[in-house]
Amino acid sequence: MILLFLFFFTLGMSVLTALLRDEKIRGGVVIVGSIIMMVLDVLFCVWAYLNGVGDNKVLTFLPESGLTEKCTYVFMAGELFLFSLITVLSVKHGKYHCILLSAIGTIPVLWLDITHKAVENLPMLKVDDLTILMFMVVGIVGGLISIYAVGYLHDYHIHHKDVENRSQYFQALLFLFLTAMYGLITSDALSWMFFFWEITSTVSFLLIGYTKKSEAVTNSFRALWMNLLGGCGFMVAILYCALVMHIGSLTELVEAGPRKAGIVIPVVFLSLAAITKSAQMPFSRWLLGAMVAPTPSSALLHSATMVKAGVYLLIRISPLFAGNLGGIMITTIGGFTFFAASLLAISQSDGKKVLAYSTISNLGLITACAGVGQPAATWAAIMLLLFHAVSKSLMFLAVGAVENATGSRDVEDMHGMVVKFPKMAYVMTVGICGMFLAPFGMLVAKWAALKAYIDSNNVMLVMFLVFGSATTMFYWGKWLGKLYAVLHQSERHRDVVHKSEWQVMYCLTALIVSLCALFPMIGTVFVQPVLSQSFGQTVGTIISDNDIRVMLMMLIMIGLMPVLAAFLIRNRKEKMTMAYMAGVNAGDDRHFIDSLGGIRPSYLSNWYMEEWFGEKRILNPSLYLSATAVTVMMIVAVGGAL
Amino acid sequence: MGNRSVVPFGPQHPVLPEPIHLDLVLEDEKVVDAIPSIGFIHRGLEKLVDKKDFNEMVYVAERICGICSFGHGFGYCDAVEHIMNIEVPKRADYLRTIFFELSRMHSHILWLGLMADAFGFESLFMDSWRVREKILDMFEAATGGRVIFSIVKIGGMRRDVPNEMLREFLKSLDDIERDLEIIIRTFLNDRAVKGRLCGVGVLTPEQVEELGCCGPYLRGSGIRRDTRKLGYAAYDDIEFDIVTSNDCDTYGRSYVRAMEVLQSISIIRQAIAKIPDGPVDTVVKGFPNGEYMTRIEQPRGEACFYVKASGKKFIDRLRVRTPTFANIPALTQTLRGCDLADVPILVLAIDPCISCTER
Amino acid sequence: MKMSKSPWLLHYDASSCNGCDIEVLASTTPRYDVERFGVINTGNPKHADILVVTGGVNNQTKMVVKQLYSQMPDPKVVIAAGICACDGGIFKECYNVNGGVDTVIPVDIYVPGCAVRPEALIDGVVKAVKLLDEKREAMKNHASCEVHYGNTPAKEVKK
Amino acid sequence: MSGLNYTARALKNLFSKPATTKYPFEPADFKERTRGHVENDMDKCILCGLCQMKCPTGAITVDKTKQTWSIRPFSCIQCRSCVDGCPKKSLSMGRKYQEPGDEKITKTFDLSDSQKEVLAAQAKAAAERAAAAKAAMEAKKKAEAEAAAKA
Amino acid sequence: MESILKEISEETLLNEAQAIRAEGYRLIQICATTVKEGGYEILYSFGKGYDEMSIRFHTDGKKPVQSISHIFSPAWLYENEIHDLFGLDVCDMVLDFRGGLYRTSVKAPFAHKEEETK
Amino acid sequence: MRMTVVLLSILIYLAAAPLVGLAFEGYDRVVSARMQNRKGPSFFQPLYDLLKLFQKQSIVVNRVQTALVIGFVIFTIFTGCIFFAGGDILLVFFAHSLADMFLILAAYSANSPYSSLGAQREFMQTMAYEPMTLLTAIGFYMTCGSFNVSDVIQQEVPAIVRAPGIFLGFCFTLLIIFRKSPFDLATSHHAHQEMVKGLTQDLAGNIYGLQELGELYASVQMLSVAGLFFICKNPLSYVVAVVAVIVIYFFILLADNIFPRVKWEVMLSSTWVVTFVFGGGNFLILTMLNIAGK
Ligand code: SF4
Ligand code: SF4
Ligand code: SF4
Ligand code: SF4
Ligand code: SF4
Ligand code: SF4
Ligand code: SF4
Ligand code: SF4
Repeated sequence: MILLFLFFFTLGMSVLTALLRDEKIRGGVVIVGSIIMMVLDVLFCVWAYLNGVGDNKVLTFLPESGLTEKCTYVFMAGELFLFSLITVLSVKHGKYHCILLSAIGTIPVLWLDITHKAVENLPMLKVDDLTILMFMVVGIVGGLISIYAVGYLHDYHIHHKDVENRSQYFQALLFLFLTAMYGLITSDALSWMFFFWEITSTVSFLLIGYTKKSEAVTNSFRALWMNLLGGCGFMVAILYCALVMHIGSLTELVEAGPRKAGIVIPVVFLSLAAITKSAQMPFSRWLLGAMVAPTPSSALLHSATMVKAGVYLLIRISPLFAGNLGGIMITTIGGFTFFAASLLAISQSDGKKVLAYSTISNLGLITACAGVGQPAATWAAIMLLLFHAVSKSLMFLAVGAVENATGSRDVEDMHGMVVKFPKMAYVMTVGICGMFLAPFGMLVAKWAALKAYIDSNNVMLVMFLVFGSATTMFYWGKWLGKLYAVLHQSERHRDVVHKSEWQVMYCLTALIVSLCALFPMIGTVFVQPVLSQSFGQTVGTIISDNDIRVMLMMLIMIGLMPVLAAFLIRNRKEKMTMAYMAGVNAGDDRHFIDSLGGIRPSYLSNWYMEEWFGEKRILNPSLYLSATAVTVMMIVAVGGAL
Repeated sequence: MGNRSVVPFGPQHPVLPEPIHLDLVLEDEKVVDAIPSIGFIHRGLEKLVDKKDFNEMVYVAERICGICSFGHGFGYCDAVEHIMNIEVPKRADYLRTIFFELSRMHSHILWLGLMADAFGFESLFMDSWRVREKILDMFEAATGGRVIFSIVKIGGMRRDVPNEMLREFLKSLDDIERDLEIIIRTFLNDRAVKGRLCGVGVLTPEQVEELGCCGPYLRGSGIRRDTRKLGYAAYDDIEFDIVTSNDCDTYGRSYVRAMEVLQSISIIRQAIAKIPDGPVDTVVKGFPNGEYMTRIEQPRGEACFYVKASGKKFIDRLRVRTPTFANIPALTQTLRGCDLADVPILVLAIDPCISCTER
Repeated sequence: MKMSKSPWLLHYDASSCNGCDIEVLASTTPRYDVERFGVINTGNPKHADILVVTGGVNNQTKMVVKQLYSQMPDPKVVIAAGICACDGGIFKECYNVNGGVDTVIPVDIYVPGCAVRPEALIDGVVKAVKLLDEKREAMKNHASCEVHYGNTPAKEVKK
Repeated sequence: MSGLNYTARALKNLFSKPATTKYPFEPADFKERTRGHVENDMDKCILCGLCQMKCPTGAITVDKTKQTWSIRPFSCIQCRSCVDGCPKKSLSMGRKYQEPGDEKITKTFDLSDSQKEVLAAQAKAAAERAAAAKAAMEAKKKAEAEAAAKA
Repeated sequence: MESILKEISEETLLNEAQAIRAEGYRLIQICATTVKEGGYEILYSFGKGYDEMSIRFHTDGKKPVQSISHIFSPAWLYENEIHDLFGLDVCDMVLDFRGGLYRTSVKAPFAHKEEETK
Repeated sequence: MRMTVVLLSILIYLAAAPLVGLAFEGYDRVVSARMQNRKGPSFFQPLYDLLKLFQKQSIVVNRVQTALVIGFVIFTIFTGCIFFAGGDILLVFFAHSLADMFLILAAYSANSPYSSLGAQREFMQTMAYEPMTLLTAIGFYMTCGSFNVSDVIQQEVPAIVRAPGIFLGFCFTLLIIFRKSPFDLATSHHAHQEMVKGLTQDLAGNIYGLQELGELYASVQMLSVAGLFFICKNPLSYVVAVVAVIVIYFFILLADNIFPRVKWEVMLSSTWVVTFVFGGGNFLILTMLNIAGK
């Protein structure tokens, strides 16, 4: 019941915000609504947990067939609406291939429904531990970002006068998206899932095109066609399941087991859908293009939740990857994307692009984990998903706030942030450390992934992981370094970040830290049961207690560091001198006397190594490589199965 | 302006025994622009002609630089001797040639060491300098000074070097030749070393001429020109070939310098074999009146000494154009587009002698 | 443990003719090997204990010398190596030469020679090292770290 | 072209005696001609001041009234100009360099007693000569005056 | 080796330099000299192989000297030096240090001093 | 019982590591000097140097720097404690990079050209060697089925027998970790390079001393990992390990003296190739053996 209420409340919020014109009132409504939504979300999770989800049980909802039928009609109507919306917009911008793709994706599914060829009497919805976790992520991160968006959009339109102010539309889309996301993670029936899947694609498309600039439009259509292509893959999988295997839901599919004949086909096509949605190579370019959208949508859709739908699907079906070509394809693509995208991230200086590449890279890691098809790896995948959602959304929000405050989101311009904008620097530090440094979450999950890879004897993945994590460290580290340059006598940035935005960022920061402390609990309570169930075997602890203790110690030490340092430094007699500049400082740390005898500012930039890791050099080859790999493996897999 | 860094390189910098400053504009570690700044050693010694008489100026000229100090003393004396039409005794000419070549050896070996240091080969640096000490011993035995000799004077040499001592020199040279073998082999054949030298700082023969380069910089780019062939001192009587290399890069320059050390040994052997007996000094009367420009080949290349005098105790103008000065435009050229890690190598490739550049 | 066991050295050429520089460098090479006394040629003022200046200071290096001196942590000793560094040497009458290093920063040890001999430099370092210990003692007793020695005006010694 | 050219040398060095001198634990060896510092044999010096004139750095001061010869070793560049120029060969080049110190000293030497006598004698002789010359001159003048008067 | 010295006038400098360049000479050096009687001489030496050719002109130092750095690229170094030491203005240098090449304590130390013009 | 052993080894590590580190450095200084045909300093020179640094005035560029250096030291020591408590090797390497991060940030915070360049080069070096260190941990896991040092030392045959490639690869990266030529790109003891002192450029006086102390702990740790390759149940193997470490260190010194410094491109690519070929190859073989064994 709470579920339905939550569902319709969010949908209602969407409609409500769409209707509210006054910015102030709407802001208030959004904030209150988001809070309510988060509360509902948590309530639901607690309720579901208390109702036995914890003990390996699963709540399934098998509505009476009448309701299902009605829903099906609603969905069909919805699908038609999406189709026509895409058609109209595509015609308007002359992108006809999107219509075709959309048609290919929509019509067969409609046909299935109309002709009643679809498998019926299914549990349409299902709630298990994984769903609860996803609910937490979607609800809490989503709610926080919606709150953040209020203040953000206000400033955004102050700085971007050339963009038409459609923030109500934006807010409405965010809630619509959240609704769809809730639907997606609770659906068990493939066709329902597909419907929500397509909604998220469309919303993402609309949000990317928010500014209506030509670049935005181009990028939005790129996102659209790629996602629609994935949708087509999804459609093929549904068709095949329904017509050949008489399977209509994920649960059934998973229960069929990896050895069932022909199962490779839906698996491969679902994987195709997943890798487009999760922007894996060769489909990663849409996610980069998506960075033109206002930051909240980048944070919500393009890092924390929507792109996670792809890997979520993979995690769901991960038992099916054990020992077949689908698994090999997914691990190869994922591992490769992890490595290649993190190399590419090195050459970026635009903060959001770094984040985008890092997102792609991490999604690659999750994909690879899911593709291994072993419980331990999937454990890692889920953990990665969780930590990544929180840390990355924090980073996006922080970069967005910086952009609004300083007018630039370039990493280079964050030089000396620790002096100029200390609060932000600390928030970002937590976000960045959360992404790559022990003892924070991502690293723990990576560690588990590594162990899982080794245990599954996957040499290639291990190599991808060790090289990829080294490069990951490089680009995060140099960003972190930028923040910590101490610029004496520099002006502080005026803190124009809204209070609500700060609160959101603080919440996320707290969340990251507490997740680090709580992850063993999450692991045992939520993740292990669901794995045990889907893999049909008990899954033990992944990271030993000893290590966890050590990590906790590190965490506490890091927490105490500032205090300790302050204490140790307080009584030191120190002499301040200028930084070394080969003997020609011009009176401070930032200028030197140049060759002409004048004063010249010394400027220090990070390494980007365009020549080595630049998009020019790496991007296209890796896209071709991965495209070939995907095509070849799909052909081989499908051909082999047929 | 993209992701650029602006970094001051020098004047105080461990790769620079002498202060020079470069404004380096870096992109990652690529140097996209470099502007050199000299003047950290500018003393203004050319102006000392107003205060020291033309004989005393020899001491000043020697201290234009402590590395090829002999050449500077000689160059100045040669110019004045030409103005005054002084015929220098033959033995003095031969002695001058010997000192010249010893200076070249010590300078080149010193350079090999510094270069090794610049690319981080510490033991090669140490070895080179160990060998160089033997040459300094010869200097000390003959002149009493390790780096500043005070042995040349207008009209000849201040002290003769006895023939026994010259024979001792020959023995030391054999030693040195033996020790140098491994150093030169490492320099010219070691893969890793070649990796640091080959293809770094390429200048075509046209470019070096255009930029007015001189010395090993010129010959390392395949141009056969060596001012010694003008035949001053006793070079007329001595056979030697001009060492050149067609590599046109830092490797080529290293090759030229390494081979010139060996060549110097042969020149000294010839000179010692041919040296006549006799006085080393002539009496100088009167004051110089006139002008002359001497060009000599210092270790680093062609140096010009322009002297103008008007028959007084104090000469009017002494102007020294040193090889490093001539090579600085080329340095600026090679620095653009190089790696930061190559900056020391490129700076050393011209064998910068800032003290004579700025005087 | 005494400071004197580990004197790290910074060499700066404040407009010498090179003669002294190469001798300073030569003293770190095998024949003289000042590392026997723990000397390391650091190249970084912030790590140095002894500043060896060669050459009389000219107008352009004046500021550099001062700056390097100020960037060295106490206790520190300044050695003026070579006649130029002691009093300007043959160039003291040049328009651009200030005179000795002591015209710019306090000098503790003067090492004469044109060029300075490595042996003389070793003697200078040995003297400097004793001073380091003394200065360290003085530092302990003074709240302030700024203890300067040297820069005493030339005294007449009658023989 | 090969790698590891230097390996053999490095290993050989490791096991052979280092090239390092023992200085300061053993005295330095100077060559016979080494220019260390300027010495003055005050038994020979005549305080003529030629060395002061010839010294390019002005390191030497000759004080005729106090009868002292002094040198500032921290200004002397060991050019040997004074030694070569000394008419009495009283100057010579010592092989040991001037000791480093914490102050720039001036070494002052008094003329030796014997030499003082010589100088005094010379001065006396000179004075006598001058007196004689003066007398002669006056005599001459007188003679001329007389001659003029005569004329 | 032969060496030629040619006296030219200030105005023809650029033309002469062009011609010399066309003959394939390189720049050896540029040297300014203070002339006792007033004004300055500027001597340009060029070389081709071992041969040497010099041109020289006299200037009163009032109007700027033309830079030949467009014709002989390394000339900027010499010309900046002349500017800093002799206080002569040189116009159109490819790289102009504006007096920063030698930061001397005495400005233009080689220039004629007002009080000592005899 | 186990607890006391753990505590004891941590205590021994805390007390002895600097001394062992100094001994190795002394060995380094003496042997290097002799390879360069000089007499060189005394064996105790590094000790003198360290003590001297602590007696010097502390001068800083800013306060943040001090705090970060302290962080570096604390975490480096902590890393060693994990190792000597018999903890997870992988965690040791993770903690090591955390500690390193503090040092790099300290260099960044100075905001001076050379320390920033040094910091970036240090990142580059970390990027170069990290794959190999991770593979090293994996190598131990593959040979003895556990990441824990306490388990590794209990096995029958030392890890070197089955993981020689990984061992060689690890030794290769030791050149980087010890900042030895040809890979002394970020900083080195003798500052004759374009970076001046790079990473440690703006650390001075006793702060620099602290950093050196941290480095001592770190180097002991890394050498211990190298030694771990030789350790098995047999107590004699500890002696073998000590000898092996001394020999390895000798080869590091030899390399230091017969190579010029390379550029970062060469460092990165050569290290990765070595990692890929030696580490990856060995790992592949181990995996195959594992599969075959099952
Ligand atoms: S000047 Fe002082 S207050 Fe300002 S940033 Fe630097 S240390 Fe901090
Ligand atoms: S070439 Fe340079 S170093 Fe040699 S003597 Fe001339 S000025 Fe001195
Ligand atoms: S080029 Fe100049 S500074 Fe260099 S060694 Fe020769 S004279 Fe000395
Ligand atoms: S002051 Fe004069 S003598 Fe001394 S170093 Fe400078 S130029 Fe040489
Ligand atoms: S003291 Fe002599 S050798 Fe040393 S710098 Fe001065 S002139 Fe050169
Ligand atoms: S030392 Fe010689 S030159 Fe000097 S005053 Fe005495 S006698 Fe004359
Ligand atoms: S004779 Fe010679 S030494 Fe004697 S006073 Fe005359 S010039 Fe001097
Ligand atoms: S040796 Fe030279 S500098 Fe020294 S006192 Fe004699 S003339 Fe003067």
